[in-house]
Amino acid sequence: MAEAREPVTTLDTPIRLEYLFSAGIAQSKNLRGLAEGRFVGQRCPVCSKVYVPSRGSCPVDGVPTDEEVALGNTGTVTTFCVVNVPFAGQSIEIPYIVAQVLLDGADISFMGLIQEIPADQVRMGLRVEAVWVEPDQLGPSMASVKHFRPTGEPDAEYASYKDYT
Amino acid sequence: MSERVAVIGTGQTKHAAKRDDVSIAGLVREAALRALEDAGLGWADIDAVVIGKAPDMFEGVMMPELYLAPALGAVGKPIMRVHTAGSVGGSTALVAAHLVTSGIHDRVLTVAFEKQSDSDAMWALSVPQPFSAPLLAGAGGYFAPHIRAYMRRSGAPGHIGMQVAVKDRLQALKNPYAHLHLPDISIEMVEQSVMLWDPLHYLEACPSSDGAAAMVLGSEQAAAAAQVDTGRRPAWVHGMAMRSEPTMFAGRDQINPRAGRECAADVYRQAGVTDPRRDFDCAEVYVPFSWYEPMWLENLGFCDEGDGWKLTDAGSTSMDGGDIPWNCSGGVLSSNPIGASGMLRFLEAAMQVRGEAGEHQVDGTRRALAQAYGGGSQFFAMWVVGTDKP
Amino acid sequence: MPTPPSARGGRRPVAVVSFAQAQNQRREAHRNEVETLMPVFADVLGKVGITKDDVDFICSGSTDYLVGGPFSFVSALDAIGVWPPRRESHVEMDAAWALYEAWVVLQEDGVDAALVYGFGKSSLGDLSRIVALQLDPYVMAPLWPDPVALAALQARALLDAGKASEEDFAAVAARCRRSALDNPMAQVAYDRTVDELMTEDYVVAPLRRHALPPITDGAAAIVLAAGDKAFEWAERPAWITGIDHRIETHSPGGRDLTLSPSTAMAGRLAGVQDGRVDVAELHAPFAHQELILAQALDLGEGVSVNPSGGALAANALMAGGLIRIGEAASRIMDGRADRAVAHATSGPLLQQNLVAVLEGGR
Amino acid sequence: MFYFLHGARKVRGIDCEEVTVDQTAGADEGVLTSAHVLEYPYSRSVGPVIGAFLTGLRDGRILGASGSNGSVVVPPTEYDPETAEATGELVEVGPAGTVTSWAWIADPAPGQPLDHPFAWVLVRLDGATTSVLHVLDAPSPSEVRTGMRVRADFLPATERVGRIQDIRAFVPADDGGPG
Repeated sequence: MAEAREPVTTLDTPIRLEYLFSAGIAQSKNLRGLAEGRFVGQRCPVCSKVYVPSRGSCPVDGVPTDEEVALGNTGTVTTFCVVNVPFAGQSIEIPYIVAQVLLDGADISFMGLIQEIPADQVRMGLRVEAVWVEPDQLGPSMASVKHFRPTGEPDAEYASYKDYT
Repeated sequence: MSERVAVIGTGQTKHAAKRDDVSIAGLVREAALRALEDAGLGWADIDAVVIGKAPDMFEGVMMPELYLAPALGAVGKPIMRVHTAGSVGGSTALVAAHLVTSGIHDRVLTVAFEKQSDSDAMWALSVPQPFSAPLLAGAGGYFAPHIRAYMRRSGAPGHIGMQVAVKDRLQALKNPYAHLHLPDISIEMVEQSVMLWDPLHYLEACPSSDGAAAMVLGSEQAAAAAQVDTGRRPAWVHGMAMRSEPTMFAGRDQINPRAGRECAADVYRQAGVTDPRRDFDCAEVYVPFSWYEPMWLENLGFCDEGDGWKLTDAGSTSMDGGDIPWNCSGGVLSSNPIGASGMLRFLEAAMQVRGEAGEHQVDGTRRALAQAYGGGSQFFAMWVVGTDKP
Repeated sequence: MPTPPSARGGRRPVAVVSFAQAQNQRREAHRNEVETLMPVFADVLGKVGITKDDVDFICSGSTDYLVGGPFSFVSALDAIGVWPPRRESHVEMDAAWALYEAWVVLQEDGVDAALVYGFGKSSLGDLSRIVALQLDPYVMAPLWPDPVALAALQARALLDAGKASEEDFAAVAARCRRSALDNPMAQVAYDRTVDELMTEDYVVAPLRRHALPPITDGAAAIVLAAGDKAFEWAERPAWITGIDHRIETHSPGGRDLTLSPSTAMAGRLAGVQDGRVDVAELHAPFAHQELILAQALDLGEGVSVNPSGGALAANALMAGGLIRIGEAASRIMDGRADRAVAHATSGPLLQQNLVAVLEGGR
Repeated sequence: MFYFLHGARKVRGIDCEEVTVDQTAGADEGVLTSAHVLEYPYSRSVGPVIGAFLTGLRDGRILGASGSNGSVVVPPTEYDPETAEATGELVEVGPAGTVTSWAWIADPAPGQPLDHPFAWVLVRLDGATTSVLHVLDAPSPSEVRTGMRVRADFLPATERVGRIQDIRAFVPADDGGPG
């Protein structure tokens, strides 16, 4: 008490809240597919587009996407960026490539890690396939997809994916 | 049939990485008191308050309008809290404006803020959710691929983004409220900054700021009274519009989103704008990453699709000799209190029209455009303000 | 063509023409928010035979803290299909305030119909901790007071002031839960006497278990229409003849907790006193709060208060206020009432309140 | 991180009925659930007025702010809570005061100031015109009543850091004071 202290200028108020998150019906189907090492999409009954992952509705038509569509393991890089910055939660050595991957048969691309190719050789149109984690590591999460790697096929034509960048 | 509405007072904080001298209430009051003073009004003169900000997790206060109501003089009045992602500062101003154009209120205080240094913006924007993809790329990693796609589509050369980064930072030197003041900024400096998310350099991205913005919006009668009291002219709202589209769907154009084009068409129709490059004297547009300037030049119809980068390249968007200066305040690239960033665009456009922008004033501005966007380039809010009573 | 009843405030007559809600339940175990909302939208639009393309404006209310992640309202949009691009907005408030925003926008030309919705899955997190984050972050939230404890402070103040008894709280709970027996969407309904309820234990004295609301997963939507469109879509639109909302200071220690001056003021400005009230749907999550609200609105004898069971029968956060408006409007639309009052609240201990008057006209 | 839940969780009793929520429901149809924690160590700058209040608490005294019409607001804010005008000088209040309302907590929750049964109280400190929310450390609800006199019991000086919890609790005070 005796010594003069600096006035209080900050207040620490830690906040911790616990939740039980529920994935819902449609997303659970997709996640269970990932746990089995395969991609499961869903088709909109109105526009026939195939969503992967689907949250259960077609974002354009606002109707349930009930029809399940089994998708293959290959796709096309529609666009990408090179990550050079370390940030919290990151577990991959920089630089590395994060790409939008359009699976064959799907109508929407999602974000994926590209490996097994030098970063400066990744390009739009690159054909890639999913590499899954070991079977005992598979779980209901995109973490089941270790990364994507080139298939060695010729690049896709720009026109075939330009609407999906 | 709608009533006229005008901006009769503006106020903003000094924006900084960490405003560690104020509480949340202190931050919003700093902007609100400046807006009231500018309008020549006191708290008791205000009929209603509309407040906006991005996710509550930035400050860890749920629905903070409840705690802030007495700080903003809202006791005994209506107060509303808007949240439309990054566009929120703009849409908050529009909700406030509708309270006047609908004839319900005469003087509405609207405030937007973010005190993101209470936590961490990168964390709050991407709180990891169960079952979602592991965090691969960070915030810019979402936008960088779209920028690459724009470059491919338009054939823009790589230096365009750096040019925007330099131009907006030079303009920020004329704005005392701007967070970043980088007097030595140059293309070389941008080029030598870390390549965060190729093709984006560190200095091509916005900072993370604490800050607030406030405006007093008034009816025709309130505007006339304020002009008599303060000697400052109002900025009349000539048009306002909002549009939303889904985050993602098959075939969605994220580079030139239809919601943005249609929002612009709507606001231009209301304001009688047919050729934005000619009809506007300046514009304040939400450009958080440098390349969004050429992309939005196209989306907002300042040029044909694919030509946005040519305007940037020719210096047309610079205060220094350009015919259509963009972001004379320094823009989001120089100050980014996320919830307030959109309102700062709306407010800066009004300041230009009122001739109150100080060193970054574009002389003779008669009409200006403000745009804010958010989410995955899916939420848009815009207004056109002008010196003439519509 | 019939004419709508005269209204206060607005310049254009606006009416509720359709209302729908999800089954209120303690835990929606299957559907996520999008999957919960889709059938509600189908229902609310289907009742008046329209599609999403027939509305000019969409506005919603929700809070990120129920889900525990930012931007929860963004994914909810996927339940509608906002394409082509739509005029759309969101308040981080109970959806009753989204309805207010829509009502304001409908005062202007070019906008004739709006879809308003709210949703909240309270079962995901620990509501007693989440709601503490609504309090002043420097001197109140760090103590983690839970909402039941705060409500008990208010109930105690009522008892101390001699304005109510514990039996009065039980009587409210007994009536609401009994009314809820007729509400198929209610979560908690029973027929128990005041004496039976008075034997329950205190959760936080002086509040016994019956005085508390349930924890609810729910969602609701309303279609508003202006002028002729309302007559086109509904046989008997529920016209909003007055609507207003007001807030009080934040700190419970700075208010007289036995009164709700903001409700009284909003009610006066909405014109509650301008005619006989048949039905009042009051957003009172705790039993004693209904007494405070009824007094603030000066509701006399003969008013049917909370015939749906109110928030004691189902308490979907962020949708509960909108549901009060929907329940009141339903009773106008089906002819059971001619004039109804709807109320919504937000914040700790009735800090913020909205009042709407709905009328059927002739 | 991912798991399927087995067994129902007993939910803390703030429902209107004793309910046990079955969190396995949904799993039968393959709906996945996962624990999710939202956690951050917020560090808030407090500004001059709350800063002075917290500094006062660290020094073992309670400050209020002079507002309009002779009001003294505790805890103090930069603004008068009714008019929003800036508050004036800070004045010392308490440490004793009068309970204006209370609620007995038999089963305290984690994070609350006391881990044994206590009462939430609103206390009008001597010299203040508003009440502060805090806890009262009393042996049983039968010894708590509205209007009773209480005083702030501070943590030892070495444990005070400048936060509302520097007041450990209020305790009964038979001081016959202004109450």
